[in-house]
Amino acid sequence: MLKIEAIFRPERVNAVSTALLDAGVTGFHYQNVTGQGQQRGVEVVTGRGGQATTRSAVPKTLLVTVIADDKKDEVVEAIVSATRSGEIGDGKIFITEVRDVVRVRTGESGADAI
Amino acid sequence: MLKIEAIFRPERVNAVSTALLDAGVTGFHYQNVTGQGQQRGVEVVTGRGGQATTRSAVPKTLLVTVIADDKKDEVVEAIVSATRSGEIGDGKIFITEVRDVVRVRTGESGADAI
Amino acid sequence: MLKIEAIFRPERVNAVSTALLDAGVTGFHYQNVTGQGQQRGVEVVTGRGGQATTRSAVPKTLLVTVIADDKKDEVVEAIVSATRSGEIGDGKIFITEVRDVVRVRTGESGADAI
Amino acid sequence: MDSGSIAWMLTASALVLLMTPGLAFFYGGLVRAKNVVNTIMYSFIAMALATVVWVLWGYSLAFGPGSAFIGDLSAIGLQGIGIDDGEGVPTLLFVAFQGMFAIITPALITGAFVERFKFTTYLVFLVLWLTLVYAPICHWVWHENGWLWDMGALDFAGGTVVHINAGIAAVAAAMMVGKRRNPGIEPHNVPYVVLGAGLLWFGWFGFNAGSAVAADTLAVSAFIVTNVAAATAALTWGLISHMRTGKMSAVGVATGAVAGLVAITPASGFVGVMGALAIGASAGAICLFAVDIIKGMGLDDALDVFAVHGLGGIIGALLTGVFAVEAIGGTAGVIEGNAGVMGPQIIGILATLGYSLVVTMAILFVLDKIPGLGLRASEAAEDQGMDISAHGERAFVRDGAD
Amino acid sequence: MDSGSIAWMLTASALVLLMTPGLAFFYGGLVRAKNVVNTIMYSFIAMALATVVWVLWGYSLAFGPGSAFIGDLSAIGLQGIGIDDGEGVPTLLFVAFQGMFAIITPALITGAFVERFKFTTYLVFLVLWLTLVYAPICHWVWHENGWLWDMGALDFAGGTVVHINAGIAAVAAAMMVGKRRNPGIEPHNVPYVVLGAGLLWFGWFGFNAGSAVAADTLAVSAFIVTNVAAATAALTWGLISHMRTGKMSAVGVATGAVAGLVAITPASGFVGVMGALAIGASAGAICLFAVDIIKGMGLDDALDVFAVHGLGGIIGALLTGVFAVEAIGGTAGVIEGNAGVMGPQIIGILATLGYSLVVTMAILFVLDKIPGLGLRASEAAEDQGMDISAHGERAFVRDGAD
Amino acid sequence: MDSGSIAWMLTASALVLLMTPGLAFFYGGLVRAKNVVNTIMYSFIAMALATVVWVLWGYSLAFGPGSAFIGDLSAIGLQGIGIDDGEGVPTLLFVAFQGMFAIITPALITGAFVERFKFTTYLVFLVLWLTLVYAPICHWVWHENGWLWDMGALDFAGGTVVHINAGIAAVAAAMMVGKRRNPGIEPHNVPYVVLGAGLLWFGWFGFNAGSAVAADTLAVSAFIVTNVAAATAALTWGLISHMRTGKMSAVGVATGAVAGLVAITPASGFVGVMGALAIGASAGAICLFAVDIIKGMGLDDALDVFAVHGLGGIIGALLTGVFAVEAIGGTAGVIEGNAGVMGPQIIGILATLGYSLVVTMAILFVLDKIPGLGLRASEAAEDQGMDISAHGERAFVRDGAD
Ligand SMILES: Nc1ncnc2c1ncn2[C@@H]1O[C@H](COP(=O)(O)OP(=O)(O)O)[C@@H](O)[C@H]1O
Ligand SMILES: Nc1ncnc2c1ncn2[C@@H]1O[C@H](COP(=O)(O)OP(=O)(O)O)[C@@H](O)[C@H]1O
Ligand SMILES: Nc1ncnc2c1ncn2[C@@H]1O[C@H](COP(=O)(O)OP(=O)(O)O)[C@@H](O)[C@H]1O
Repeated sequence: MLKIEAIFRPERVNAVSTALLDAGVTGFHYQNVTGQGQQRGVEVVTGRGGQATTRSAVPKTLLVTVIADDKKDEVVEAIVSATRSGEIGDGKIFITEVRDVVRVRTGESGADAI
Repeated sequence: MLKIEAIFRPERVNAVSTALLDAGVTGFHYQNVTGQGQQRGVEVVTGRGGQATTRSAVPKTLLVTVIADDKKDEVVEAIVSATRSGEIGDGKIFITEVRDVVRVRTGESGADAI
Repeated sequence: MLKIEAIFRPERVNAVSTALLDAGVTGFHYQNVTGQGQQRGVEVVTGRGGQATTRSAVPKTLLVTVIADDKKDEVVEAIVSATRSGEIGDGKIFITEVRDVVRVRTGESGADAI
Repeated sequence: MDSGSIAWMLTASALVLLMTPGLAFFYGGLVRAKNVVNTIMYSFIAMALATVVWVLWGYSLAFGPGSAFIGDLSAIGLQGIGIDDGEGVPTLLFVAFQGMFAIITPALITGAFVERFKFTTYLVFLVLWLTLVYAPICHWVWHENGWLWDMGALDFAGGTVVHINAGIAAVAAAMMVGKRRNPGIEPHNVPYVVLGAGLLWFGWFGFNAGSAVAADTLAVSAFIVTNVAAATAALTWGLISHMRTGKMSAVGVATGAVAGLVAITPASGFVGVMGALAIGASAGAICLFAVDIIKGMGLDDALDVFAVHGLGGIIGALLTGVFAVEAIGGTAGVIEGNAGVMGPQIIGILATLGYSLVVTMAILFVLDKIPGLGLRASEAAEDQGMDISAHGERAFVRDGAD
Repeated sequence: MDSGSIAWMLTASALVLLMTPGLAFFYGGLVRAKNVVNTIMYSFIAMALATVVWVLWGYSLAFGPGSAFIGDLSAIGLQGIGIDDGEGVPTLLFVAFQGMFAIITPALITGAFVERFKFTTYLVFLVLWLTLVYAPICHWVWHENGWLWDMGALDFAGGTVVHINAGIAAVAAAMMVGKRRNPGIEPHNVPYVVLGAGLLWFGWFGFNAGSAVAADTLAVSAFIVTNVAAATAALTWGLISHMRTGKMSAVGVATGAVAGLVAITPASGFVGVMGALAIGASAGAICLFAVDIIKGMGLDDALDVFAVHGLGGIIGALLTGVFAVEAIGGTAGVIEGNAGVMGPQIIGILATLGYSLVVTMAILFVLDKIPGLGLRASEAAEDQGMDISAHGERAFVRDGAD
Repeated sequence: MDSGSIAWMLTASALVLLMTPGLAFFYGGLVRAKNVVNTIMYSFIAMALATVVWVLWGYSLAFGPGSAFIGDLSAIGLQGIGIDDGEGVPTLLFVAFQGMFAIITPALITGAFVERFKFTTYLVFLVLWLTLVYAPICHWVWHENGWLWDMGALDFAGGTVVHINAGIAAVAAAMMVGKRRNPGIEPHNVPYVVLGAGLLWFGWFGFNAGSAVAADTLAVSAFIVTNVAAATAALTWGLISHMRTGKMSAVGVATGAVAGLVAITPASGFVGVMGALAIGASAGAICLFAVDIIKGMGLDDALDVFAVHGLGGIIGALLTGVFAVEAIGGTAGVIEGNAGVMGPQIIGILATLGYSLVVTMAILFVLDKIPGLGLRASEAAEDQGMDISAHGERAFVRDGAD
């Protein structure tokens, strides 16, 4: 079982949701984070409007879904296609192994619980 | 060392906190996320009150605690018993391995730092 | 590749950002969480000002960065030095293995994508 | 007709209307984030529903000549009130001004049962309560035929009619609806609480100084004592809060201001600045301690409506009798040697407490039995939050999708 | 000069000014979090820009004697208006009061194009629209030389001049600027919506009762019918919302209140309380259904400006003719047997709809072609949110760094 | 007594009271989320504390006959002021109106030292500052015995007494309390800033037009020039902001409006609409550049109190002399050929700057030395945020537990 963590532009969250559901993912969760990477950041106005400065940390959305190992490529592909714009700041996907999963409602665990 | 990530209904967070402390967990952190799973979602009113639609993504709480390997069953059990209602949407628990832990204050690492 | 998750006092986030960039990290993201550990918590006023109680869960910041294996010590050191006050509540660093990374913009994966 | 008085009473009516959105935010900030829309709507819908009730039959029941106990249906639908009727100010302006009081009084009660009361039942409750509780008490106190008016009970701007009445109805409601399953310990939005208190303070000038029903020296006196009592009570509450906890709670200071405003309400046309200082200090101190005592009694009057409005109103009604200055409102108080003023004050308080408690409980008892109504939202609705369950709305949407 | 009337008109002018921050929050709460600053600024900047336009040439074009179609430049920069000029109230006070209307009218339009309109273009649009659309229609309806005034069209406080005008301009704008790329489904902040509605309701007393331009019985009548129509429409909307969805949307109730306020605007000096009940109920029901119908037509009038203001204004203008009471405003309506009043009402509506639609589209057409302007923010700006892209600001900063 | 003037002055007093909650949100939105409750409370508690000081001894010191430099204790506790005293409007109404100025002036100062000043010390500071700085300067300028009044210095509504005074006291406070450890770069809540600015603008009509102390043509003139100056300054600031950064900062536009309101304050009873346009444009441009210059000087006047209020007040005081129109306020200015008016204006500015700077610094110096007081919150308190450390409250609670 794998945990896929994807960080991307907030306005893409609906597209990602749809793509994941299409790819047969059973569930996911997401939240707003502040991200910093190669993207130069966003220009914000300071000094009450008199000056502008670049804020390197920008709003991003972090989405997490746990999937079966064999779904990895499909899911990564789904996320990439829903988030790629080709501009710096598109985001990254991190993949880690999950040892176990438990579904609270039923007590099922392992692959059945995904 | 294991990382336990539990996603559950927001109103259960106090019950989970208490259960974890009772189970001897040393610390945890939690945050609000938006989650989507088998739960049909919540009905929201749109069109200024004229229509209702189902929003599939619902507010959930994600709680993370890092524990020693041998505490796994106890902790999972604590979370399950504090969050299970038997209805769809109760949530899931994901378990991953942690390679190392560092306590900032003391510089301790490994199991001592948990 | 390693995922470094650091939890620390919110007012340290700028110091941590700077330290990480100095340490050559390529990116990171952070968010507000509520944390509970050994720290006794903060005193909050209740009963409309008539009484005070201790709220054990306190605001913390959780920062995540994915790095190459060989950067581990440098990055941990950078975070520790930016967050240590010596008081209870300084926070913890959790280190987990990452199986793969994908950069959405280019499709690169593995170490190149970090 | 005096255009200056019309100008002031138009303004005062608008100010009192604004108190209800103020209350919505004052209460709304105190609950948890998942119940803020519901809490706000308890107040906001009163602006709609109480206004309709008021012009259809409420005004007539309250201010129609009727008997010593209730008005009549002579002015139903405001029939027979011409645009030029009235002395000093047009009757229609008095109708409008008083209508704003009929809005905020039931809205005050809602603080007792937030986070769990069924919204549709609330709508029915509001109509019945205005008709069966508010209108009669209003008639007793403010109509020249009313038995309390006749007895000489002093209530310049609504200490009994509005605050004691709402405060004891809140007790009835808290008892009938029961405790919250899982009450929070911190308000979800302190700035909203202060915003609400600010709007209430601002609007209260209309409430009290408007109760002179003229732009005259009595209105001015009511204005300044209102400000002084609010200030003194806020300060008293803040200082005691600081002494007890080492911190000066903003919610405490805001609540203190409201307690002071409540207490000066019946007194505002009768007492001077020194009386206002005393009334403010008393309300600030007593209501603060009452909050804890009542919580200790196990009654889940969630937002302390009785401690602040009920008790604040009682303090004000009693101290009106103590500090009344003949040169101001035409009636001397105990300090000026007229102990006789206390009797009607006490009778007024007791009558309001008794009548409102009993009739409010009876209304709720009946509503609880009616199929399809019932007092309490389902457990699932309460857990999920009343915003989603009763209104289909989340107060704050800030996830990725915005 | 009458000091009471001055007092009321000063107050009324301040109240109408406050409506624009109210609108800013009403609209601001409805959009997504990444566009709230921009939405608020569309309104707030109108307080600055429209005021300057108004005193420089807007007032003169609207209220200078001129012809039947437009004023003239005789009072440019308010020249020639002395501090003591005027009867009843000073002319300068009428200028100030009317200036507040010139602020809110273009601000109303912005609800149609939020989340995507280019901010700099909006500034130019506002100046042109006030000059070419607002000032002439204002002159037609409210100047004694205006052709609609002359014909006897009744518009007490701006049903045509403000609401129909803004509503149809919103249609023009929504058509010209096109749909949002990715509209949200939930408002980002419901408390802001209710706060805004509360401030609007409060300020609207100045709008309608101030349109009597005196502290007299007509102002009082306008005050009370305003309150009744707002209440009735809010209630109607809320109840229908509850019947349709099983939940009473707070946004719905707030919108209903606004629809009621819109509809009573032209009628407020002509109808009585019963008329107000009917107008409120009609507006609450019809505008609610219109929201869905218009959405179904594929027009992205984002915040339903036409359904609420355009249609609400039309309902109000028509029902003014139906329910006008001679004893109140001097003109009998259809119910009192004077069917002749409907002709001018209908002509006034059609003329406003036609003129405003065509000229607004023409202005936007030209602005779209001007290099450096253009109507639409870039796709990147729209995706990122207008707050960062147009103002360099995030509404809410609450990450670790605060 | 004139009921119209009473009506207006009651309203104006309420409006000025509302400015302080407005300021609380204007300032509160600008700080970081962990300090918003504290920032709001600096203002809100002034409504309580300053009111008590004012009625106990502040009014007497400011407006008792006394000498050329300070009033006396003849009206301590408002003794001797009867309900019917006064001409035009009751004396008690003047007391109430002026009391609102005594609330907002110290609240303005707090913008300098937010996010680090010790709250309990602030309470003591407020009492001393009102007594030792505000009351004397108020007496100099607005009492007929005051030496600046006597010299003919013009300050219609408080350019020197309120704004220059608070602005320079802010400099003293920023110097004495030192820089923040870790200032943020973005306001935490832009809508709060705009809400605050909206309420300030609205309330300022009471501040300036109320300073006519009557519902007369002078009040009307003050009303309209207030609106024009606010609008012009907001627009000027916004346009320069846009030229410099390519984006029109909402915080900038809101600040510009406040700068314009400040600058027109002393002038509002003396200048016409053209003067107001010039004053607004000057304040909008100069204050904007001053913000950067003062930041560059290393003074951590956190919310730019001197740049906006100090400098805005100076600009206003000087341009009052330039643009005064005899037909409006009875005094001709430089443009009408009366250069002599400038002397007293300059002396008034300098005297206020000097006296307030020195005495404010002296008060803070002493408070810093008193055991248990001290100016600065602990480093831990500052890091954690003043909301938790001084008030035991978090502004926004939205984690799982709500
Ligand atoms: N090594 C990393 N660890 C954690 N998050 C990262 C890392 N690198 C990038 N990110 C996240 O991904 C976002 C996009 O990265 P960025 O470098 O700006 O663009 P791109 O992925 O297109 O090269 C960043 O804002 C940051 O939140
Ligand atoms: N595969 C998954 N990966 C990540 N989160 C998941 C996954 N499946 C479910 N979740 C989370 O768990 C929550 C509950 O899941 P759901 O399927 O609705 O109910 P249940 O767990 O009772 O079957 C979801 O809202 C979602 O946030
Ligand atoms: N085992 C754990 N799992 C997850 N988070 C933890 C754990 N222990 C501590 N934390 C987080 O670290 C924060 C600091 O921990 P605490 O025990 O208070 O202080 P210290 O790290 O100085 O001993 C806590 O608020 C909590 O958020």
